[in-house]
Amino acid sequence: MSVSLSAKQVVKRYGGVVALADGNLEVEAGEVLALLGANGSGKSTLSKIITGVVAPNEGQLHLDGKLVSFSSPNDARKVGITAVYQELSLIPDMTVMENIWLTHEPRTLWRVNKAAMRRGTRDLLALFDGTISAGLTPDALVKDLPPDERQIVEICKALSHQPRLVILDEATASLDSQQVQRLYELVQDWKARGMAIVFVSHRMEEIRLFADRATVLRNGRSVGTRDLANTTDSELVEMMIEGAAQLGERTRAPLPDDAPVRLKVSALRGARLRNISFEAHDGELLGIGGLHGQGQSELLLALFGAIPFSGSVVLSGKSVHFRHPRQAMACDVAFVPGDRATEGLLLSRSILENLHLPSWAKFGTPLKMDRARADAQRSVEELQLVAESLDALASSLSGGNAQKVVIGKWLLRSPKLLLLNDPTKGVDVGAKGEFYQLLDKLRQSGAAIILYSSDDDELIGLCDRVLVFHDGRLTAELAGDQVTRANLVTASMGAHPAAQPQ
Amino acid sequence: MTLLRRLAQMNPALLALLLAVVLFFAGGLINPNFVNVNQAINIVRLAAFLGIIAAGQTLVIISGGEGIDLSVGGVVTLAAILVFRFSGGDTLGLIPAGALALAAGTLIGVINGLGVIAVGIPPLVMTLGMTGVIQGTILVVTQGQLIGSTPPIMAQLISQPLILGIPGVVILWLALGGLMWLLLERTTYGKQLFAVGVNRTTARLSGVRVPRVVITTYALSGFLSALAGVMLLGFTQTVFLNLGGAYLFPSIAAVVVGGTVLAGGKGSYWGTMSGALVLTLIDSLLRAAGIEQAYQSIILGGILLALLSIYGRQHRLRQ
Amino acid sequence: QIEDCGSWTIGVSNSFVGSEWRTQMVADIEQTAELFREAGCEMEVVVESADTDVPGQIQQIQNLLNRGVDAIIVNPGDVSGLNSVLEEAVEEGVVVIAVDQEIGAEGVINVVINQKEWAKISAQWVADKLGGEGRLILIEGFVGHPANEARMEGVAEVLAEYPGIEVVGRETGSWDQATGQQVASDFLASVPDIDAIWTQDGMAMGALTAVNTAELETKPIVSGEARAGYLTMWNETLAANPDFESIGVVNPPGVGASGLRVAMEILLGGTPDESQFAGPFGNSFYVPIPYVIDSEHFADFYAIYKDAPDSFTLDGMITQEQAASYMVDGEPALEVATLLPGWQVLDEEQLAALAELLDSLAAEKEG
Amino acid sequence: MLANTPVSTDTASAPNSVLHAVRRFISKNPFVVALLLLVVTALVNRALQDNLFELRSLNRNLRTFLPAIILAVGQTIVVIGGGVDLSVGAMVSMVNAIFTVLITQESTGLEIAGVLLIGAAAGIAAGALNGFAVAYLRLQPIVTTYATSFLFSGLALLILPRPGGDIADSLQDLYRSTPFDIPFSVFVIGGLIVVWLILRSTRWAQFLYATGGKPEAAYTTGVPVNRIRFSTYVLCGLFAAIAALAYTMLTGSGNPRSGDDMTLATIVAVVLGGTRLSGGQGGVIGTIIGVIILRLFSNIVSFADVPSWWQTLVNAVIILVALAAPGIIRAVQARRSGQ
Ligand SMILES: Nc1ncnc2c1ncn2[C@@H]1O[C@H](COP(=O)(O)OP(=O)(O)OP(=O)(O)O)[C@@H](O)[C@H]1O
Ligand SMILES: Nc1ncnc2c1ncn2[C@@H]1O[C@H](COP(=O)(O)OP(=O)(O)OP(=O)(O)O)[C@@H](O)[C@H]1O
Ligand SMILES: [Mg+2]
Ligand SMILES: [Mg+2]
Repeated sequence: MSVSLSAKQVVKRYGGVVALADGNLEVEAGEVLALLGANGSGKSTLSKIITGVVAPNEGQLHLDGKLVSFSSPNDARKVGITAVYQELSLIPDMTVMENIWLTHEPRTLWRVNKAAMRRGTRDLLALFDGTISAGLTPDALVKDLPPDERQIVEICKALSHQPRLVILDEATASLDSQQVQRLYELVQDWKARGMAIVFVSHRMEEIRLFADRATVLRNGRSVGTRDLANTTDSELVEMMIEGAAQLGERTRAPLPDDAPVRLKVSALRGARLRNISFEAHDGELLGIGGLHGQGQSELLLALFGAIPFSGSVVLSGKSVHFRHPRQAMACDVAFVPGDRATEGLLLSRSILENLHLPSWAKFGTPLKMDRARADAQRSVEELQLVAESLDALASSLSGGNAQKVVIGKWLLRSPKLLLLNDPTKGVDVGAKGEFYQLLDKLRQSGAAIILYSSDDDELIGLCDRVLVFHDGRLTAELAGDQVTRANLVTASMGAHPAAQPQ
Repeated sequence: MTLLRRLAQMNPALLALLLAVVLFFAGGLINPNFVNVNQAINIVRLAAFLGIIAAGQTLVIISGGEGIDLSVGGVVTLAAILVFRFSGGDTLGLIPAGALALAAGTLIGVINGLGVIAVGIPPLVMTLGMTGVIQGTILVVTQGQLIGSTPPIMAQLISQPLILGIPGVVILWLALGGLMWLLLERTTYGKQLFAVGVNRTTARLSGVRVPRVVITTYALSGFLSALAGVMLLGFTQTVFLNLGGAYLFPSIAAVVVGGTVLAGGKGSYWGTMSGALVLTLIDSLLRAAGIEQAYQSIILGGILLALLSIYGRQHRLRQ
Repeated sequence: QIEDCGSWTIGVSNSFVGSEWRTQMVADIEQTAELFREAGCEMEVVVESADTDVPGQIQQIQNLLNRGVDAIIVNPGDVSGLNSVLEEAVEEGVVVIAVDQEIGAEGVINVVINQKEWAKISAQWVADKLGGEGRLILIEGFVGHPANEARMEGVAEVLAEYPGIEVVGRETGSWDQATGQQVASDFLASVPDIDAIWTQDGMAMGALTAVNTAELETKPIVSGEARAGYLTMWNETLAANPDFESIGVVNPPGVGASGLRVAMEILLGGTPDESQFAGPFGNSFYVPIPYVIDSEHFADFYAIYKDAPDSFTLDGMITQEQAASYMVDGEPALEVATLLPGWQVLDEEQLAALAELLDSLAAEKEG
Repeated sequence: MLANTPVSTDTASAPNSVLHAVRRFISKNPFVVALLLLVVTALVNRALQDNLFELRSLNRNLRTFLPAIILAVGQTIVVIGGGVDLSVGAMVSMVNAIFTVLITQESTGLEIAGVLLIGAAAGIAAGALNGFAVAYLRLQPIVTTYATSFLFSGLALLILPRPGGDIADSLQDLYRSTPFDIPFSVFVIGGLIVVWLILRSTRWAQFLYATGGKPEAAYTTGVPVNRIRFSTYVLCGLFAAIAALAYTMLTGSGNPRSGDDMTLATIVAVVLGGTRLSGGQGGVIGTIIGVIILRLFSNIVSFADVPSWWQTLVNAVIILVALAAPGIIRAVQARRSGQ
């Protein structure tokens, strides 16, 4: 099994938007090529063109030296090219095994051979043994799975085609560190067997761990390919984002000891949550860590009034029990959800409407649209949002810019308590930097921020304190110097780290 | 082909309006007498009833979640019957009777909304079932004999020329158009309605009380259908058990021809108004052409298909 | 005459409820059954009445059979689709009377008015009013519906005699008033110089509303209908235009009750007189068209019906004697009172006046 | 209320495993709820009507249900695939018109077979037009099929301008027959179920559920989404033709409006049978049960001696309650598990 693929001068336009202006990439059997680029630089578009999902306007694909053109995903798959898509390609109402074997079901005569399918699925899932829950069985419905396990199903689905070339488009975005580690081991194995892998990610350590070379896209153009071994992070970032060097360092003001308590949670219980108690202070950035799906999202949803819970919540000195996000909003609480496409955005509405969705009421009746536009414009500038205009649809934004809209709509309300559910998932380095600065600004204005992140570095670099979750419980509260990678990993496994909080 | 492409990218409401004007003058080719002021006024008047009935339908369809209101026909009939029965045939009686009709329509809408959002019945079957309930209730209450009379003022206000030879209903329709625009584009409710139509999870997590918006929408649909029923009474002067039935599916078609997407979250009432005009014109044109019933039906189907192909298309899977 | 009437279960099958005409038909049957009870019969009437399609009506009839009815009065929703189930009923010894719609099922007897003759009366009136010259619009019911086809055949027969009458527009008004009104106002706006509109049933009221609201120099003649609402509108139109003329030919919902009387004659031992059979299938008793309201008698009828609900159809049904006259021996088996048309909406005084008016009309006809 | 968020609550916790298994079973066999409802309905009906389960009543009932059952089966397939077909009734009218015009009392077996092929071809062609418009022209199903229903009604009226006709008695007799003391319609319904079970086990069914469940993902996976959508409408057209055949055999005649009133009832039956209108889930067996339930409701109304003025209302209310039942049960369950 040997393969080589090259894409040359690929162009894709959506109406007036140029998603890809000059996409180039070469990948060989037995190597992992990282595809890097800021949000909206065209990584996913190029991936989809290579797998036949999107039709390019111009450009060529060469497979093993021969010019090829795919008119459907099937064409690409027939010659051994497949992908793990960023937006996943799973059918929620079908079972895990049905999803994995869709279009190449094992059959006897006309019948789909369920037994063979189940066996094949078990074999694939076994690759991730130890990192997945007992709920992930061949007969589970995909809609019942948490995001990380869906991601794993998507990976198994790609594998089931026994591809020669696989593109992993942010396949690690929803995975926890253990799962990423397992994927790494698998990729090593694939490499050894002569597979070619294209790896898309925004996490630099992962990129260095997985990949050998990196091709960088900027504004839809390939700006170069580098050997990772002799290229520094800042060089790569500079390639991705012009003027990245000036992004500057974050400055973290220390939390004053007498910061008033903004939020006090005691004995909170609910879906997946068991007896959670903690405090958050004004101006504090409180991190939440742990493996995926240990109750972190549920905690944030409960605090925002989106799911039912029991227990006591005291906000700004008042005891509250939110039963609808609206009530939380009235108390200046804001929530940035984890999945922007399905929870954060109105994809087919304009940026303007997305930004003001929580706040229309303050523009009176009839709505004062001039004021709304001016406010939104200011917010767009503040966020450095790259968009055609305020009237552009949210669906036309790249992942990072879309995330800015999701955050922007809450910043417009100047929240006193900001809940963030993995907000930088799939956000590029540049945008992350800007985002961190925003958080700092908010803290300085006295807001309390609770941040759940699947990226340990983010927790370490940003947070004053970190609460670690395991199986719906708080297993550790790490403060200041205790916030280390070792402690985070230990606590996330359910064990108490050596250093106990006071 | 490029012309079609160009057309497809136009604002659907404008496109439908343009089409209506073209159709009207095309009518002159089929029948030279077709193009005159009288006929123009007549068509706008007929379109007004369809357009008013389609107003609630527009809101419900925008609200998404497979939203559709098949009970509009029943509500129209019920409202007309209530006014006919309780107005006592005079102007003063119109006010309480009209209020009763509007209240009944709103109540039915609220029940529809509750069924859809609280009980989770698909809107198509919920509102279809409700139609049966309304019809059954009318039968039980009236026992088939529709007693009452129409206040004369309604004929004057609605079907007869009000100013400059323009019938009152047309003026009312235009006013409704303005109000609907305000409602959809310049109120918090309107913005939330679109949000609910696009993505209910996002809407909820942005503080929108989704059930409330949905129920309000069905209630408004009931209210507007009842209003249409009152207007229709001014047109027909009397009531009968099947009064509103004929308007049901045309009201949906008018919404769609006007560019509102059945999947929800996108649309306008201007579009629906143009759609109502287009459908009424096609109807009148076929009539003017004097074609046999069977062929009329075939041609109508063909024209509708052609209209939908120009701009009723959904995005393709391969991009 | 018989001593003991006995005990009977009568089934009624109606497949369409969205029409006042049908509801009145059912009410007439139930009221007539009451008269039979007063005459000493034990009688149960089982009504199956719902909006349904042909299989649904077949189910209605099967349910009636499953309940062991003695006779079925059916208003068929289809001209032949019910034949086999009704033939099955006949084989089981059930007396089956089809009303309103003639069908050809073996052993079934139709009790109907002659739709063609019914239409000819108003068509003839229009032709006379036009003096044989003019531009005519036809607004018909459902194309393809047997009653509509029969009526339009009658119209065509009349018009064949008047080459000077030009049909300048023909369109379905779907047998409903609002559509009739739309169609008429469309014609009035787009077809110049219309002299007359011939239409039928509920659509007439729509057509007249359209004519009254249209801005026209000379208003066309409109063939009317025999519903109370139309009489009211006729009266209003007269107030504005004393020369207004119209006609209403009664298509009686009481035909169902007439069917019940015929069914009872048969159940009580009568044998249908086949020599009186008429119609396309040779199994119809044509009951008389009760009366015609023309300009001459308008005031009399209006005086009686002016307070009736608009939706009330002027009615009529046969007496037990008339029902018996369709039998071989011709004598009623039972003395059963006559139900006056209008019993639902008229008070006693009005009913008496109506009886008198109908008598004088009948006398006029004879004389 | 947060039904759409991927936050899964308690999917596999131990104490709920029995409940969970039940839920899983119901979600895989959505007709179980309908089946329960059928049992209740049939028992109520039996209490009111002694002879309900006698062969003769059974035969009479089922054969009148059969056209609606077959038609609703076709509708189900379209709905699972993510569409809806409002032209099914008009297709029945059209094919019924064809059968009535071409089959007479004198028709030989061979002629009849030929006509059946013509009818099937007409149904398939009509379905193909729908499928083409929805799948390839990408038009919205509800309005598209509403538009084509005018086409098919017009054709029906053209083929058979007035109702009537009298088809071969042999067909009518076959339809009424009870071979081995089992009503003919039971064989047909059994056949439908067998055909469905066979279809269900094919790759096509996987594609069907994927297409209805999430078309973008299905497309990305390589499912020929357009072809599948097209095929659902073609199959629906074929089933409409078969329904028209059953209708013709039942009534022995034709009517250019015969199917007009059948359309909306098929959708109610599909929902009652546990198939979700938004697609990607459900099945044919539930729909068959759904039609029978609907028809038994009207039987109950009739045998319960509901006064004629009340029949429409009572029937409509029963249907609404039946439609609401699963939702109410779900709400009650949710409340209970919430405590
Ligand atoms: N279907 C579409 N219609 C219009 N524009 C699109 C569409 N898909 C992508 N784009 C645009 O193309 C550009 C490239 O998007 P793409 O998703 O390839 O970026 P990306 O590099 O994968 O970004 P991210 O890191 O955020 O995933 C973006 O500007 C995006 O707005
Ligand atoms: N993903 C997309 N984003 C933006 N515009 C699109 C997209 N897909 C299609 N269009 C535009 O929509 C219009 C019609 O689309 P399309 O090319 O799919 O038609 P088609 O199916 O080829 O038409 P036909 O079959 O009639 O030739 C064109 O103007 C096309 O550019
Ligand atoms: Mg991407
Ligand atoms: Mg094409």
